[in-house]
Amino acid sequence: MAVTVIVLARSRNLFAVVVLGSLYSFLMATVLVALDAVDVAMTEASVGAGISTVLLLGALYLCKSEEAKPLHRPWLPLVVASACGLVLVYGTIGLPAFSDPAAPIHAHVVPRYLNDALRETGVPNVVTAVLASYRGYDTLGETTVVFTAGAGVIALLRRRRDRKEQKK
Amino acid sequence: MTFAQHLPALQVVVPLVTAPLTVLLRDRRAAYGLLLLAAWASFAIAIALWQQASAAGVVSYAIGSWAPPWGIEYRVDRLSAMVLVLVSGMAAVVLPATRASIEAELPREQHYLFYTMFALCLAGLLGITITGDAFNIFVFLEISSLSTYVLIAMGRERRALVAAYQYLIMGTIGATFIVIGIGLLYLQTGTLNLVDMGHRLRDIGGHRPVLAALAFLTVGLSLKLALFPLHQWLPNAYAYAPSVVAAFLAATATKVAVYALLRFYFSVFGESAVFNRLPMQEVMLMLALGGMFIASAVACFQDNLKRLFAYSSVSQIGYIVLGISFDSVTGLTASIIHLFNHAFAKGAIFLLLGGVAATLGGVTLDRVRGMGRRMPLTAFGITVGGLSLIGIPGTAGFVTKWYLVLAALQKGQWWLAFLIVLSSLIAVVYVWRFVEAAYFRAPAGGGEVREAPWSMLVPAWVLIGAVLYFGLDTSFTVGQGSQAAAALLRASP
Amino acid sequence: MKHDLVLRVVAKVFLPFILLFALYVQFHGDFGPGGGFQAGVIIAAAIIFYALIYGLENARRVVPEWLVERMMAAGVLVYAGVGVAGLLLGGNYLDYFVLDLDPVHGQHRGIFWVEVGVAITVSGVMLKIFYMFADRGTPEQ
Amino acid sequence: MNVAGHFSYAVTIFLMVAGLFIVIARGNLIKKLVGLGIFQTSVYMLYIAPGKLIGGTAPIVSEAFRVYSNPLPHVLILTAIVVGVATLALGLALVVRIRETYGGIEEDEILAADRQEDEASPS
Repeated sequence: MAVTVIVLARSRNLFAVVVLGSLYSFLMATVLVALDAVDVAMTEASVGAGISTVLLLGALYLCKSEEAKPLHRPWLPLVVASACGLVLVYGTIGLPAFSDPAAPIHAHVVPRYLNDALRETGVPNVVTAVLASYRGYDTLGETTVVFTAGAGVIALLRRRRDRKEQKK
Repeated sequence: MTFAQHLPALQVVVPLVTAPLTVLLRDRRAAYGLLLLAAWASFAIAIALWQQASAAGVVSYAIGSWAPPWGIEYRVDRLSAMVLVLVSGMAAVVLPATRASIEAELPREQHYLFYTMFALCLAGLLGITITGDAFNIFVFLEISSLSTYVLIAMGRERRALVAAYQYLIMGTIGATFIVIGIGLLYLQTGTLNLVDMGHRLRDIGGHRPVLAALAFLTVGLSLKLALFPLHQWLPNAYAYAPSVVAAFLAATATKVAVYALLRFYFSVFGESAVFNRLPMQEVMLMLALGGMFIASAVACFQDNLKRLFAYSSVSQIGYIVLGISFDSVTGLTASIIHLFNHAFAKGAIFLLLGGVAATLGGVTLDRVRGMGRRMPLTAFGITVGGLSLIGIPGTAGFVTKWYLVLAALQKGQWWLAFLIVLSSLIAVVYVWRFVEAAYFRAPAGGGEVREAPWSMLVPAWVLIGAVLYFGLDTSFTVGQGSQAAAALLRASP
Repeated sequence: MKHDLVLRVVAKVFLPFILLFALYVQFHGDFGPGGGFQAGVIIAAAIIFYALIYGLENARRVVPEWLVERMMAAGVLVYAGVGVAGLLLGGNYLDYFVLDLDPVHGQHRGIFWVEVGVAITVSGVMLKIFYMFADRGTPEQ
Repeated sequence: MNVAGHFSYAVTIFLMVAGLFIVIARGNLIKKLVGLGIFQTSVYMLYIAPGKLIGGTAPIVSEAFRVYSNPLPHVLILTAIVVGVATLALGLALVVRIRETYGGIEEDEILAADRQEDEASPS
């Protein structure tokens, strides 16, 4: 995955970038399955590798597919990005280690979901139960985000055709 | 269950449902009417909630009847009630002006989508304010941001697109920082409910991940509230967005980000973690001063009035952050009052500038020459708004400055009080540039009187009226503001 | 690609299965991985697939633009409507317990309709976005 | 403090730095969006990796299993993915429009075009 990202950062052919991005998403999905997040993996595979790639290819088709200039002054961005990384390193050192069952996230809110979701909602897939019921409002928000994007794309892209015709 | 109990949910759901309805109707008049109705309804709900919150202290509402921290909680306290009133009130006032302005600026078939986006933006901003759940903040932040990008991109010039794109990049980075911050907090506490998080953090203390989370949240939110030096997106976004959008955003979007910052600082991390363990006070002070001076100075060199006042917004945000950095009731009061005062003044100014753009065809200093004679009401309105930005006694801006100076003096920082006054003098310079052009230059074209459209003039003057009223009668803003500030500091561990 | 016989036949055969799979993902989401969002994406992908092989115009005939736009809005309304139904039946917003006499059944019903709403909006939006981008690509006639 | 226990964080941080670097350093508007996507993906790991319990299974309750991985981060990340793709779609739509009006999708070209415009009509 790391290799993909590095090649991706250096590549100037946008078509390659998109394909690599898609590859990256698949790898990510695999990792997610390994981490037991099957729902997320499924979404990542269909969204990251599917829809995003289609959209990017569509956009590439409309634009040109070569990035014009090489990196310009890459040091400042590198410093900024690394600084953020360092803060995160600093922060994560104090976090519980991988797969520590005593970590707060396993101890506080979640046991109720795991123990009672089936009884309370009748749905054995806890992810679905939490998604649609316990935190159903988040999902309403999420649906609204998707709707916003859809309406926004309509607002941006529709009916400019007649204007273009006027120009020509 | 009575109707009044469900107000917190309705507050957000009403504008949120309006959005898909406008798309279903696909008719600009119906969409406009519906949105106007929704905005006024949510304004009424906000006022009712504010009364409930002042009576009860905190109104809590469990969505889906799942008790927090398992479900998502809506939580209205004094401060959030005030911000709700501000946001929905601004929407209710600005909306009547949109019709004329939008019809002048946008192609016809985009109108109903404009109203859709406006409704979503309103719902998003209200959602951020009212929610008591960390991840829910992020979701509604994205609703409001995505709709904002579209609203900005709807501007007439092609640069609006670039401005929107830049804002999209910056905004998404900011939002991702916020998610990282929330994630770190979640890993530490195992909960997403803000109050619960606050309680559990108190037991943990100033652990390293907590400090990292604080850093990420601060940077992310600072991007959103355009704190100097993370403000680069703001001037272009405001300058090229349709005028009413600029008015609404200037009055609300950054204010909601400030609210979220306050919420995280005082309700989650707690005052002691923020101000004692890290040199936050000094950092915020420096950034605030930087914003106040540098952005004001840049504003003095702008020829486009929209950009001029956009830079002035950055400097005004400096004042708000300065108030927070004092970490005292007086300082916080100043910040909270300034949320209102600045919203009124800037909202009015941008609305009037929209009127100017519609009648004179542009808002550069060249165009507005002699405006004082041709559009007396408009020009006078902008001038009063400008005076409030400076902080002349009699305007609302003065109240803020007064409390800021007071807070500085309480801490014995004479030099700071002096700097606050000095920065106001820079504001005099940029406001004077407008006044000079409008009143002391001969009009470019004919001298006939041609006011901005009434539909824009009236809402703007309502806001100007608020500026003047709250400049003279401070009992409401200061009273409520200091109570909210005291409640914040009390609640914080 | 439009005239490749093999592709057209294969697509014809596969399409019903893709749609069936989408429905499976949608309604089996309670028991296995999946749910409204994933199903919506799969439905949209199936139609995009159809559009790529049979041409945009044909796809438009099967799933017209106005329907797609209505779907976007309808999904959100279904979701929000479930919430309002909870309100009307005396619960809090998005309270599924009150949707049926038996609270667990109520939960089930609520989750079901909510997922339907998500699927409708997501497939609508994805398709709409695809149409929009595709529109830009075709030169004006 | 064991290094292996924090490997997942290291991955997160690396992805984040790389993504952010692409966003800031590259001038191409589409490339920036891809970078933004990677930056957002880094967050997925941050949330989900700590939720895994070795020996646990996916959080689908059944008689056969006892230990489950934490479902809450999964829910949050599902939402985050959706938000990410929504942002991407909107960003691409903007890029397409920019390309149509400016004729290019390189940041410098666009800024240069704006500057020329300013100089051509001093207003």
